[in-house]
Amino acid sequence: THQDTLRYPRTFGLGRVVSQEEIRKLDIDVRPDGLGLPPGSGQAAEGKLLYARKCAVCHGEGGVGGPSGSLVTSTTATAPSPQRRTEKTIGTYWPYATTVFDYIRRAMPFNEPGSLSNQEVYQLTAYLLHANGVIGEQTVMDAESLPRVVMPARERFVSDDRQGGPEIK
Amino acid sequence: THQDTLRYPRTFGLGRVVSQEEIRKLDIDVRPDGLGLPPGSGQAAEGKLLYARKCAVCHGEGGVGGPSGSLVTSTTATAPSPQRRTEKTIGTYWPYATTVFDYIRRAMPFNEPGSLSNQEVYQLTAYLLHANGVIGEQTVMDAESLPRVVMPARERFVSDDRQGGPEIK
Amino acid sequence: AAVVIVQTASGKAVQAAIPEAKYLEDPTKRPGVPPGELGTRSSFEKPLKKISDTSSRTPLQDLYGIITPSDLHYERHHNGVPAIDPGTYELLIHGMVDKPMAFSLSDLKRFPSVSRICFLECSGNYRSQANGQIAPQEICGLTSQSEWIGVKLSTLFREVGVSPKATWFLAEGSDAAVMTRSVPVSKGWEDAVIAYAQNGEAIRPEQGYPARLFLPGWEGNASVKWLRRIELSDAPFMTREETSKYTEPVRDKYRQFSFVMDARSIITYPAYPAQVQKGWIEIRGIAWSGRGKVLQVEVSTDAGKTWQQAHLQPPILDKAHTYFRYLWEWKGEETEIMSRVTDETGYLQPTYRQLTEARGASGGYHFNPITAWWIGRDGKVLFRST
Amino acid sequence: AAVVIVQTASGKAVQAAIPEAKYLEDPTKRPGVPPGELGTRSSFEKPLKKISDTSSRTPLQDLYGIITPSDLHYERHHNGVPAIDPGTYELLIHGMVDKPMAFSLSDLKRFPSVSRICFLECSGNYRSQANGQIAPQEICGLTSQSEWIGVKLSTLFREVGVSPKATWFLAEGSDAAVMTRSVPVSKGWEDAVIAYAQNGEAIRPEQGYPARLFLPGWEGNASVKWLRRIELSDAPFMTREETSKYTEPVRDKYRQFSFVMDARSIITYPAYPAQVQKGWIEIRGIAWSGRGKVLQVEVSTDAGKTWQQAHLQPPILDKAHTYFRYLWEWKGEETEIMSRVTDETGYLQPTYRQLTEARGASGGYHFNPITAWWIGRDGKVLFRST
Ligand code: HEC
Ligand code: HEC
Ligand SMILES: [Ca+2]
Ligand SMILES: [Ca+2]
Ligand SMILES: [Ca+2]
Ligand SMILES: [Ca+2]
Ligand SMILES: [Ca+2]
Ligand SMILES: [Ca+2]
Ligand SMILES: [Co+2]
Ligand SMILES: [Co+2]
Repeated sequence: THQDTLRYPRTFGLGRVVSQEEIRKLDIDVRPDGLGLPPGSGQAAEGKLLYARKCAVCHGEGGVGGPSGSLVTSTTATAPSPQRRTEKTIGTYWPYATTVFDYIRRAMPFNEPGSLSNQEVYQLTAYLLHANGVIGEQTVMDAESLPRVVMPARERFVSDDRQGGPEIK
Repeated sequence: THQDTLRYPRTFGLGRVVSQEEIRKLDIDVRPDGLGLPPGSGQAAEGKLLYARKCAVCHGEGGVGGPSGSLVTSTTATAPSPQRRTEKTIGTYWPYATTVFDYIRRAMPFNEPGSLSNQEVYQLTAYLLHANGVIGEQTVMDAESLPRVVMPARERFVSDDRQGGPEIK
Repeated sequence: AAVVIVQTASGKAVQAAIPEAKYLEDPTKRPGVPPGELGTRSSFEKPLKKISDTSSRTPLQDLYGIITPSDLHYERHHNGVPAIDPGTYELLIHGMVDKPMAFSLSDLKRFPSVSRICFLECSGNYRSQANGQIAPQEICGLTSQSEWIGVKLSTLFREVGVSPKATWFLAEGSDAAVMTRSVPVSKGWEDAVIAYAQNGEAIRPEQGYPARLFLPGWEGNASVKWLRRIELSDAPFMTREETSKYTEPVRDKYRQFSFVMDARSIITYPAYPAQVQKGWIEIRGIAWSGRGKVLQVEVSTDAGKTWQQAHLQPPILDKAHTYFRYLWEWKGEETEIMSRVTDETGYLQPTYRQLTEARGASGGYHFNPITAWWIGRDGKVLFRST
Repeated sequence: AAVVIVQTASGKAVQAAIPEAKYLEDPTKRPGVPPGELGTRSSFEKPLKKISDTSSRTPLQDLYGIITPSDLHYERHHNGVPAIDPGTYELLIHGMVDKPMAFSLSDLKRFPSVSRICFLECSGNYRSQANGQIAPQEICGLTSQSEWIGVKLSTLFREVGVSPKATWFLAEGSDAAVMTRSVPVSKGWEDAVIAYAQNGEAIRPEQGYPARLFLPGWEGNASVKWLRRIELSDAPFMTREETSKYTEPVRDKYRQFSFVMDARSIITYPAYPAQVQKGWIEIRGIAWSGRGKVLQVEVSTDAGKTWQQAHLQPPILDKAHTYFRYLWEWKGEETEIMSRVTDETGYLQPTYRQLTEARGASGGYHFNPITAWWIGRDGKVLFRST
């Protein structure tokens, strides 16, 4: 198959070049360094209202419990409600705050993905970070501040270093 | 995979031994030497009537023409009816007369396979061999005589002797 | 008509209410269809076999790679597909054996098994058309490839104690044609399989459910489907299929028992009815031989004047369709492209002219000529005989 | 309920009038179903995936050989199967490239192609059950194998001019989860494929129609389905899937980007819910490794005290399910049978205990322990942890 690549022309002349404007429409990802964060900002109080309206039905009141699992670290983990994944909440298992923004914007609410405005996503992000005890109630989340939030779980994440061979790891 | 076979036990103890009586029910084939031919006999005249009733609709009146192709060598091959495979009839292309019996018994009539009695099959075989000019009108076809019929095409059949390699043959 | 976009049974309820246009507009904005017990084919894809009264042909021009989806495997049968109850099914082996025996389907499955990816081809697999408007499916769509799984016939031969004097066996189906073929016992000892599975699951009804004979590399008809009986013998039975049919005129003789499928290749892209554009084209196709592995495939883009090596896509398996590819820059000139295979015995796929000259016949079974595709200045692709 | 024996659409008219019992009685006495445009599955065979809200599992215990029928390929998705119009579909490649470009499906198909038979496995592929009543499908049915065909991602990388400084790329799907994963660029240059075909035909909707990323040997989730966008970057994106999910606790750490699937094997016969009889049993199963080829599979029939070499069924392909078989005479004693694979890097599949000790965790992603089958005196087969 190497031989094939060697015979390849410089270009096959297929596909089309796309403009930055076109790219912008699809380019919704956010990196830990903040690349990709849109304008806008939000605080926990605004997010709390939104959360109660759009999220609590699946993720529980205050982010604890709910059929789709907790999002918030809970000290009442022994409560009888179906609190799936209480040990793996944003507060205990998420290494980057930017991921909260990125994921909510692309995938939530589950039944209406892609329906939130950037402003709403900032608000919900602020709410969930605050509820998890990561930021203060008044802290404003925006393209500047969000990448600077240090998450509790961050230091526990390591990259796989296995290379095959006999070792069980 | 050889290694497997070496480790095989003498028997796997699967399957069941069957009696000759059971075998007889399925063992319907007929070999060129007559092995497998059942008791019974037939002549062309009887077969002619049967043929008209059960076969002519598909293979044409007298075995020529018909939607499923001629069975009888025809001197009127240029007739306008759809005479498919006129060049490959029983008279010109079949090397063994026993095959006529075997095939009709197992597969014809096409819409009611397996419905003919052995007697009927002998009669139809006699009719088709006679119509193709291979046997006389009065010749009786039975387990003795049928294997002795020498077919015109017999000498033209050769076994494939190709073994691979560059030759185009 | 609106395209049906509901893709799994369990998803029907979910999606039925949503108008199609809305749905296709932005699939990221609406939950999709939940997981199902059986996957589906996209409603935008409709690969179909081409049927006649007695056969259906694999749409080679629509396929990629070497596995044929089981529901697109070609069919050739002589009085339809029978329905057979696997619970009462038995395979009888008798004749020149120590112990005539019957094996149930579950017996067959309990024996040591074997699996191989292998083509199956009908020996009647060639057609042409004067106006060139003929697709690979119609030219030679009576070939398909599956992974076949079953018990080696040799394992059953040991079990029943086949006589050393047995030289042929009769294989008989339980279809309405009660299909029968005589097969040399040597093939039974060598690599014949009683196959009960195909591409992972039970053999499909059209391919012989619940069990069939499978003779690697040999003409499809001899791999008797819906197998009910094997009789060991010291002579061939001269059934109608191996005398009146599946024999071919060669000069003044009729050639019989020409079991092995000769090497063949065909370019499946570009091919009629595709229309190509100027620029780089990856010529793709399949090549195979009943005599072993494909050694090489050559492609000509100048009507057979010069030939170049095509790339063979691994795995290159014994008696198996092998995928080949050749990168070509088409500058828009009228030309003919074609492929020819060489198998590991050194056999080189002949032209139509070479074949008809060698046999003194212009068709019949086991006809495997090089097929050419004429390409017009407008990119139209038409079949051309060689 | 009467079994439906009508087996092809076109045959319905033919057979509908015949009472079933009559039909099955002697299939040689009545014409069968004529050829059809699409083949059928026998009405006696009902292999099904086992579904949950977010997945469906391949019925490994019902299958033979190495190819998974496409409609039995496991599913795992995060918000359902989207419906995508192949006519408007485009794959965008941008970020650290010379020329951001979009490729239509027909563009992708026109590039040089590549094909390989390869497993795809979800990294969450392990479950156990205390009472032992759990079939291979439920234990590790989140693995399947297909022939995948597409264009090498490296070919597209050359076309857009990927910057030498790019180290990661984001792959994004157009499902309702807008699934995203970060993948090292080196994998893109090495063997990543943008696949548009599976087992001969277009990829099925459940597997990413019309095109998906395919990363040979890597955890299924990273092979993003319904791929719409690739962004080249100099850092990973740390998406939710590669942080909150698809990471596993290892002692006091969370292991991330553990892409490669460790070697695993499982005996698929005999396995719960089968019941065996005394005598010869062919132990069968599949073994594979994301790190290369299967080197050997060993089988123990005495609860792990001694191990014997199983036979590997060719072809033994790179990063592919490999079928193994071991012939065993069961004399009726209570015992445990199990298999363990060694891959070509020398990695030997661990026991459950070894794994939990090494990781300090009793589950999580990438959990590939040896699974044992306890066999009772009555022939009952139950799962046992190792
Ligand atoms: C209809 C149910 C539903 C609603 C409403 C919903 N979610 Fe979710 N959410 C889910 C499900 C199901 C998942 C898991 C998805 C998966 O794993 O693929 C999830 C996952 C998440 C996660 C990731 C959890 C983790 O630990 O990985 C976050 C964060 C989240 N939702 C936030 C929200 C927010 C914010 C809202 C409201 C704007 C919301 N969800 C509304 C069902 C819902
Ligand atoms: C309903 C249509 C039909 C009827 C009725 C019918 N046949 Fe046929 N016959 C066929 C077809 C179709 C074939 C070809 C089958 C095949 O090739 O598999 C055939 C083939 C044959 C052949 C083999 C021809 C060859 O050259 O190979 C013989 C002999 C034959 N029929 C004899 C008979 C006889 C005798 C009867 C009456 C008892 C009969 N047929 C009734 C349709 C019919
Ligand atoms: Ca284009
Ligand atoms: Ca971006
Ligand atoms: Ca038995
Ligand atoms: Ca006999
Ligand atoms: Ca056939
Ligand atoms: Ca997956
Ligand atoms: Co032949
Ligand atoms: Co992982």
